[in-house]
Amino acid sequence: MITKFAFLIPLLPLFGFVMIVFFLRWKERLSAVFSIMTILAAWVMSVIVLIETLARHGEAYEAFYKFVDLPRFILEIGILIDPLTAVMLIVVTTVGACVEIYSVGYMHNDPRFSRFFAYLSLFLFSMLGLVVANNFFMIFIFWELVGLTSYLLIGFWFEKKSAADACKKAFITTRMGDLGFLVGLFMIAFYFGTFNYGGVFAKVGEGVIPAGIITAASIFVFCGAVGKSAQWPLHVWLPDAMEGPTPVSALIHAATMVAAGVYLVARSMSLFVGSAEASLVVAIIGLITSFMAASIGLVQNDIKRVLAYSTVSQLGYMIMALGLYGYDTAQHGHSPGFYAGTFHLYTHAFFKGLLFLGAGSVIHAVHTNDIQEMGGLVRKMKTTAITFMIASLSIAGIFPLAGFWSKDEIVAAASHHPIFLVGTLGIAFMTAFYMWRLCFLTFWGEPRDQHRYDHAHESPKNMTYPLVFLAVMSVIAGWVGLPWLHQGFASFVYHGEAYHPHANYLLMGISLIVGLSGIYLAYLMYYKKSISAEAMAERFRPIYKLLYNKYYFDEIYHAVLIRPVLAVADFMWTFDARVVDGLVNGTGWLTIKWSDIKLWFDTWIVDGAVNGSGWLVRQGANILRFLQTGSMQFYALFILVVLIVFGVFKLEATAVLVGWPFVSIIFVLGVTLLWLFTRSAFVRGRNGGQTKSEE
Amino acid sequence: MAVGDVGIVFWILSVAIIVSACMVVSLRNIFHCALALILCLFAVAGIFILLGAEFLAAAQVLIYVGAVAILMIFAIMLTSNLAAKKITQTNENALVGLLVCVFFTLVGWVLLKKTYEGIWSHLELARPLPSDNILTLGKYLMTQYALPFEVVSILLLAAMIGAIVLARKENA
Amino acid sequence: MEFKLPENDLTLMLPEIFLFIWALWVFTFDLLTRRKKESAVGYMAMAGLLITGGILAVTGGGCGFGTMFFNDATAIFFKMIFLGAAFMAIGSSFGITKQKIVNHRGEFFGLMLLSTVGMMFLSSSNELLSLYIGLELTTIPLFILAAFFKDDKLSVEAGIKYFVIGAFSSALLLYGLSFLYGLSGSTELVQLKINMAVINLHLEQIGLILVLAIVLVVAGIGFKLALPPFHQWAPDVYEGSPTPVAAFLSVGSKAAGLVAFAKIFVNGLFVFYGPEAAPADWGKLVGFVAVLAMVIGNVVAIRQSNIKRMLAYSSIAQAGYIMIGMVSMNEHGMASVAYYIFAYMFANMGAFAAVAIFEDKTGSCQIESYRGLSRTSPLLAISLALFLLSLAGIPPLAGFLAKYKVFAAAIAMATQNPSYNWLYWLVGVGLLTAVFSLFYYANVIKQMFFWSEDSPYRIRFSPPALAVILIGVVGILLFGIVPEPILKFAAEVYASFGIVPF
Amino acid sequence: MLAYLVLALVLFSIGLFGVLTRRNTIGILMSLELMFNAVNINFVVFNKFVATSALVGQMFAIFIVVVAAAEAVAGLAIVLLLYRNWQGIDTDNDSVMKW
Amino acid sequence: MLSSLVFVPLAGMILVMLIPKDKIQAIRWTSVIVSLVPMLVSFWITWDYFFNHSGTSAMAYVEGPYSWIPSLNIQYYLGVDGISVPMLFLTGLLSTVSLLASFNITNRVKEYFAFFLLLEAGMMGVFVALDFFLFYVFWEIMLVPMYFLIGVWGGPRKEYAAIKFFLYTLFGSIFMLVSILILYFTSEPHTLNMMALLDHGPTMGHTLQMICFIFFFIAFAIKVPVWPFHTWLPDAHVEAPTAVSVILAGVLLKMGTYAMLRINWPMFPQVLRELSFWIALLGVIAIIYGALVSMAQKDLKKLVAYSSVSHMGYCMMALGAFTSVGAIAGCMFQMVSHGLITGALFLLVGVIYDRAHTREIAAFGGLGAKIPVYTGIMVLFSMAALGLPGMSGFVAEFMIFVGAFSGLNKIMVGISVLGVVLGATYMLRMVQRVFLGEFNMAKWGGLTDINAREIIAVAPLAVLTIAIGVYPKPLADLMQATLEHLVNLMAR
Repeated sequence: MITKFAFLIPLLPLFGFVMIVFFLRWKERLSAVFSIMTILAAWVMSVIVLIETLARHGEAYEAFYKFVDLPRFILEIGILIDPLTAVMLIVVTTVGACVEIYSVGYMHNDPRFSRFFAYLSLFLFSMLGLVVANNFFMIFIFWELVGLTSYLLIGFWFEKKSAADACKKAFITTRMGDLGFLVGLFMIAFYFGTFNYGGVFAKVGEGVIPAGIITAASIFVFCGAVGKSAQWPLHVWLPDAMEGPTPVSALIHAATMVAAGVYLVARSMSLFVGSAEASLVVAIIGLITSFMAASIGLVQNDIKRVLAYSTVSQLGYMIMALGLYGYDTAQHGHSPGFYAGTFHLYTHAFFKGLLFLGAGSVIHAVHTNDIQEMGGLVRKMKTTAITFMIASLSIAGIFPLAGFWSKDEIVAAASHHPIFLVGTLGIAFMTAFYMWRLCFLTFWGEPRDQHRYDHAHESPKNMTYPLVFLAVMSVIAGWVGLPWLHQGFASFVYHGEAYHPHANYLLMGISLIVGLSGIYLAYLMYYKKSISAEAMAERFRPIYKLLYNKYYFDEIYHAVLIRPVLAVADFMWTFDARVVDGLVNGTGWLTIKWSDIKLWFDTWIVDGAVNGSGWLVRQGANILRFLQTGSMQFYALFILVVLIVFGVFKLEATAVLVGWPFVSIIFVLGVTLLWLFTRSAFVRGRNGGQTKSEE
Repeated sequence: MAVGDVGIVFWILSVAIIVSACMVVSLRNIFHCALALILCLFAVAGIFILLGAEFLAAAQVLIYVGAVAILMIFAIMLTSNLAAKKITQTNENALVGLLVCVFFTLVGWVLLKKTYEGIWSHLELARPLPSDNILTLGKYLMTQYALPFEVVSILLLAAMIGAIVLARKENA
Repeated sequence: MEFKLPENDLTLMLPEIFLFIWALWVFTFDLLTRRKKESAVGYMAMAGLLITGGILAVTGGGCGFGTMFFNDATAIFFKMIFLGAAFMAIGSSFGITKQKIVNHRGEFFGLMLLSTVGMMFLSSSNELLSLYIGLELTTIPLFILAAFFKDDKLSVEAGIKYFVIGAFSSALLLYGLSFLYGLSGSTELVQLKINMAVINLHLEQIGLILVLAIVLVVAGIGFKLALPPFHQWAPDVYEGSPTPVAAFLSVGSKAAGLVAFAKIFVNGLFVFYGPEAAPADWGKLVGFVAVLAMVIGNVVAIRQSNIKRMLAYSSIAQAGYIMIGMVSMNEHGMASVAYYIFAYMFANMGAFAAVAIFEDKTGSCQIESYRGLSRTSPLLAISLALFLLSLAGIPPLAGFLAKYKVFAAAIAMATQNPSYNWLYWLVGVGLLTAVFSLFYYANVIKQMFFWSEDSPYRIRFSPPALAVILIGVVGILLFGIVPEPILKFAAEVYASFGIVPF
Repeated sequence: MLAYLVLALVLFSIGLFGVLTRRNTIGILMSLELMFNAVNINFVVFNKFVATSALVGQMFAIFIVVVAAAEAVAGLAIVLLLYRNWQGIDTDNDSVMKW
Repeated sequence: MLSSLVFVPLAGMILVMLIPKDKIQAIRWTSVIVSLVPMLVSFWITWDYFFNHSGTSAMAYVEGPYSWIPSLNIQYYLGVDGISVPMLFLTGLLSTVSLLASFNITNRVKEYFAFFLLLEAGMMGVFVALDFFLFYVFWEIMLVPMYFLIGVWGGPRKEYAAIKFFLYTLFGSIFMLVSILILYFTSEPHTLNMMALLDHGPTMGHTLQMICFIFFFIAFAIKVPVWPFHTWLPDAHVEAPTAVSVILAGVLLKMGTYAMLRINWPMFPQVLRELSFWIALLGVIAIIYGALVSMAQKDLKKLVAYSSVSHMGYCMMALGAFTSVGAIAGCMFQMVSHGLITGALFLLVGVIYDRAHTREIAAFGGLGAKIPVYTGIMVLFSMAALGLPGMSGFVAEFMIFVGAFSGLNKIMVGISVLGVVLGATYMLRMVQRVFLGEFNMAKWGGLTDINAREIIAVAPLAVLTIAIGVYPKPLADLMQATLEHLVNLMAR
């Protein structure tokens, strides 16, 4: 049984990574080939694993070993192969393989060609590891590792300042989400006593965990998904992440990594099912994200950014679906949400990957991201244009493409909740609109930048083949989930009990109409130009500006979060240097000053007494140095005075001399004053003649 | 206070001691001071006799008056110009020093009085000392106190050698 | 009344007698050779000290001359220290006898030996009179030695200052001793202790004049130990007097004062230690003095630019640490004092020797002039650094163990008896100021080591100087790492305070 | 007895005052002698009134006299040096070494 | 066996001092070869301990107790258990690595290497000593060579940094000395044997226990350094030469936490229970504060230095959660991992400093294009420092968090998690500003990539960082019996 060796699936790309970094780095061609070989091998294994899983009727396979083994503290690492995993493996390896092949063409002539493939392999390793993980701890490890590779790949062209900024932003923003995830993990560790999925879910099922804890833990875990899947309010990194090479955007920021959040929610569905509140939060966040991103997508001009917002929007869709499932199930209802979410995750990977690769192909041809500078490219690059439009149809939810089936299920899932239903349909409309706006502006009409148009050309074969393959998948991938199939996707990937979808023709019809109307509006505005886009923009100027500026999220974060943190950091640093360290140095300084006092006084009394103003005030502080006058008789006097003070105070201890301390204090004070007066008088008297400073 | 039994001689000597001592510390002419010191030392010798320490009195006269004071006069003559004595012979500590000393005396007086009342008045035996105390002292010096006696002679030797070394003028 | 010579086993006194005779021989030798032999006199003196040490080792302990001379462990231990200090002081004075003291080498060394004899007598005495005379025999040659650079104003000033303050404090001491005699009717320390206890018991009170006596005696001996507030002469005198003399003052004279202090207080006034003897309890008083010493010594030393003054303040501070051991009246107390002074001898004599060697070559005592010395004279720099680190109490040097013992003594006392909680404060102040002390010690080390430029001076060692430095280094290392023999001896020193002869 | 002791105390204090205030170094020396004498009186008094059995106090006093003489000798020698170096023996002169 | 760890470097120091000072190569290689001995011994001990002794909490390779200074009950007593073995390993490794990295020292080479070997002896001693006095002696012995190493070979403010380090840590040690003495005199019979004192438990009153605990804590906290005792650290780290920074960060800081685990925690369990919250709070403050201050740094080395404050804060938080084996193990992991990672970071900063003669972050930019290998390694360790999974830092932090979450105030731990993000922020800001962005060809055109010797020095650290991150079980197994024993002691 190959499934036993499923742990090799992630390890194969890792092997590729290691080989490239240490041995093949200097041989570009070989690096690429090796990397592709490993991912293809992984793909083959994934297919076999899928078949075996099907053969087992979805029964899970689990294997683990101990990672840390301490008394009362155990961490494990292991693999869990169940239908969800098997499907995700297929998705990741397929898109991965396509992207790698595509990249050979896209990245050629790049000085860091080998490194690109190394990073891709590393990413695939992490992503596959994330997918096969059998517990929360391990998923977190790979969760972070995909973050790392995302960081490396976004910053692949780090000479560009925007790329350098974007990679940092991506990493830190997702880490903010991971923060919550971490806390969720601690709660799981503490309240559930294990990280293992099975163990945790069993505890939830037993009902021994207080509901509040489950809610809190699920929301915290969901924070991770929010970060990774670029959900509101942590969505800001994903559009910026488009600074990376386009294949990266396709693979990581469209098909796989960003879907990890959805995967996480799906994976821990049993947890969410335990808490209606948490699920509702999930659904609401998904809806907000989806709607917000879609609306931003309406007005963007950067081809990749439109796709990025589309991605955010679609992810929000999935999240919403999952959340609704959890909510319904927690209320003992039935919902196709889980099926819808995972199914959409699966189909989305293909068409969104395709969209990005197509966009990459376009960018490769015209060397710009701005759709306002494109136009009419269909004549120059047929394959790209056709595949791109297939994907656009798919994402717009046009029958019978993959997107139609999955989106339809999401609509079905939302159908019990009016607000969600309206939102969902609105989003579907916007999606169709902005995707087709993109298509029309890019491929149809007249070239708006003749120079770029002249230089445009179809991409090489190793780039177009993956496009074609993915286009095919975008069409047929959804057919495994046809509502009329008896043993379809839903009866393979499910949560709880198997779900049997039934065709709701009304909903299908509505969603199809919504999609078509979106396309038609785009057609009117950007192809026929019967409705002026500019006029619309002018008319809804505030809304347009708001959308164009992405609801000002970046600005708000900058003002509310980043700048204060940096200011606090600077303040802390000053505080550290001045106050904390100042205290330490101050002690030393005081000691030295104290030690200085005497010298100070001596120079002062010789010179200053002549000037003679305000000297009494300074005396008090200067006692120590002041005593080392060099006069032996003064020393003797000093001895005597101290002696008497000692004596009197000792005696007072037994009250032999009642009231004498008072007397002696007065006495000592008086003596000191007298001493000062007479001394200064003498000093003044003899200061004329001799100079005896040997300092 | 057990003053009555000390007699008139004590008072005379005391007054002599205190007055001459005050002169020692206050006179301007250092030579006069030395003379007052001699007077004072004589008076102390008288006190010793009153206390039955005849040998000590003799030693006092011989050593102090005969040697130390004379030595000091020599030193004065060697070091200071007797004509130049216009400036005050006390330094800036004078007033303070006076206060301190008076205070010291007062505190000491109180303590002595209390101690006398508490302890010494109970112990005060006032038995006559051995009448042949010169003989006794001599015997002591040859027996129990032979060691300090020897050591003190080493001390004198050391002081002598040192004084010679220091006082000698080097022929450069 | 019976007169008889006390049991006088003169063989016990042999080291002292020999050293005295040898001192005379040194005087004579210098005259016989017409003051021509440059270093032979010095070697002679050193040889004499070595032989004395040998004799001391052979003679062993016992009663020599009643309470006037009693060779117990304390005496032997401290005699070792006196001899060692004198040996190292003489060893480091070959430079000045070559350059400055041309005419009176014999007297210089001889007086040092005589002072040593005085210390030895002092440490053997258990009676106030001989104690006093020993103290004077120690001090009077030192007056002379301090002023030994006869045409150097600083030196003469040091001499007169030391003399006046010394005589003054010895008058104070005597006045105090006279009251001790008056309260007990005896000058023998043990008898004194017993009489006072009996009288106190009998009359149910202490003589209040005892307070004045204690304060006076603390002042008188505090002067020898350079304990604040009786310390002010020390920096001036150390700075002015010839460096080896300053060294001898800082170790020999201090050890002598320590013995005197221990004999009078730890032995004679033992019963007045605790709080129940108030107001005559001297423990807290001395503790307070120790605090003053540590604070003033360490703080003021920080800003000294003259290394001799710096070492003077440092030695004031060290006296403070020693006094912590002194006021800890348990089995660790006196033992720690003994070990401390032993370790201190090596380190401080070594440091002064290094200073003297440097001064001979350069004529400067300014700390700045040590800059870059490690480049040109590594041996001197390293050994001086070691001495200073030992004084600062860095393990594994002997100075650390010394501080450890002292603090251990105090803490042992404090943990055993809650009424001595104030010892914690002593320990606290001691440790804190020990940290401060590192500042000025490290300053010298910094000057020597941290500069990469070469010092303009290149120091050559004369053989005796080298020997002194090596003795110092070996001493602080050896007795820091293998201290057991000395610690055993120090324990006997403690024991000897319990079995005082009658 | 007390009268003697107080006499000694007064004498001591006068000597003290002298030491503290005399400008002339020899004057200081003389004041020191006064202090030693006060101590001597103390010892002799105690010997007579407290510890009569042996003449320890007197003995002590004799030794003090001797030691004081020795001290005076050493001190005067230093005074001579002082005079040679400073052309005067006033205490004002010798405070070069301050801090 | 254990003695050789201490005495071989000592002998090596003497050997180095005997070599004429102009034979620079001989001095360098002699010291490296000498340091190989303790390194290999420590490796062997780790190996052998793992297989033969890790099952029990008893001390292994015990030497002694031999009477050293019998009159003070001071013994020569060495031994190791599961918490000292990793430290020995780290010390042995880092010493050799640092010596290798010290070859660029050209000024006063002989003294440098001699002091370095003395330092190694002291460090080894601290981790093997089982007698309080011996422990204290080793603890102090290190200060002196460290003072010289910073003061002679340091940067522009070396004197200040050196004396500050010296005084500050000495200030801490005196508190320890007081506590040691109190422990000694209150134990019955009086003993300085740590094991015996541990077995007895505290025999003094509550107030005295509190005082002892706090005094020990101050001593160790300064070494760690726990906020607010940390201010010596940036100065010392920044001014010290590269190799010394490595040792400072890699080993010296660990002494504080090691000593807490060995002495402070198990000896005063009652007080610990009362104070654990505050200790953890200090840790949390250090995490956040150190990270924030790091963020504001303009000097690479200072950034790494302050990141140490933050990272050691994790240790303190873990130590606050003393009831959890996981947290304590996390603390140990963090000690090891921080030693490796920060050591490597300092080495790397040294590498760039040797070439560019500046450490100012703003002066660089886009170096990734010019010196890719260096950049790769630096990014690797930056990632390790910010706690990326797959590397040791993550395992440590994760264990600490999980352990602390179960043992401490949940909200506090929740806040401390912010450190993860802040850590990422300052490390990535640094990476971005130094390595990413546009490359200034005119200014840094002559920069050369990391050379083989430097790679060799860093490589073992990288390998171990990843090895522990990927498979931490051996390290955990090595310690588990000891840790359980310790936790039981602390739970008394």
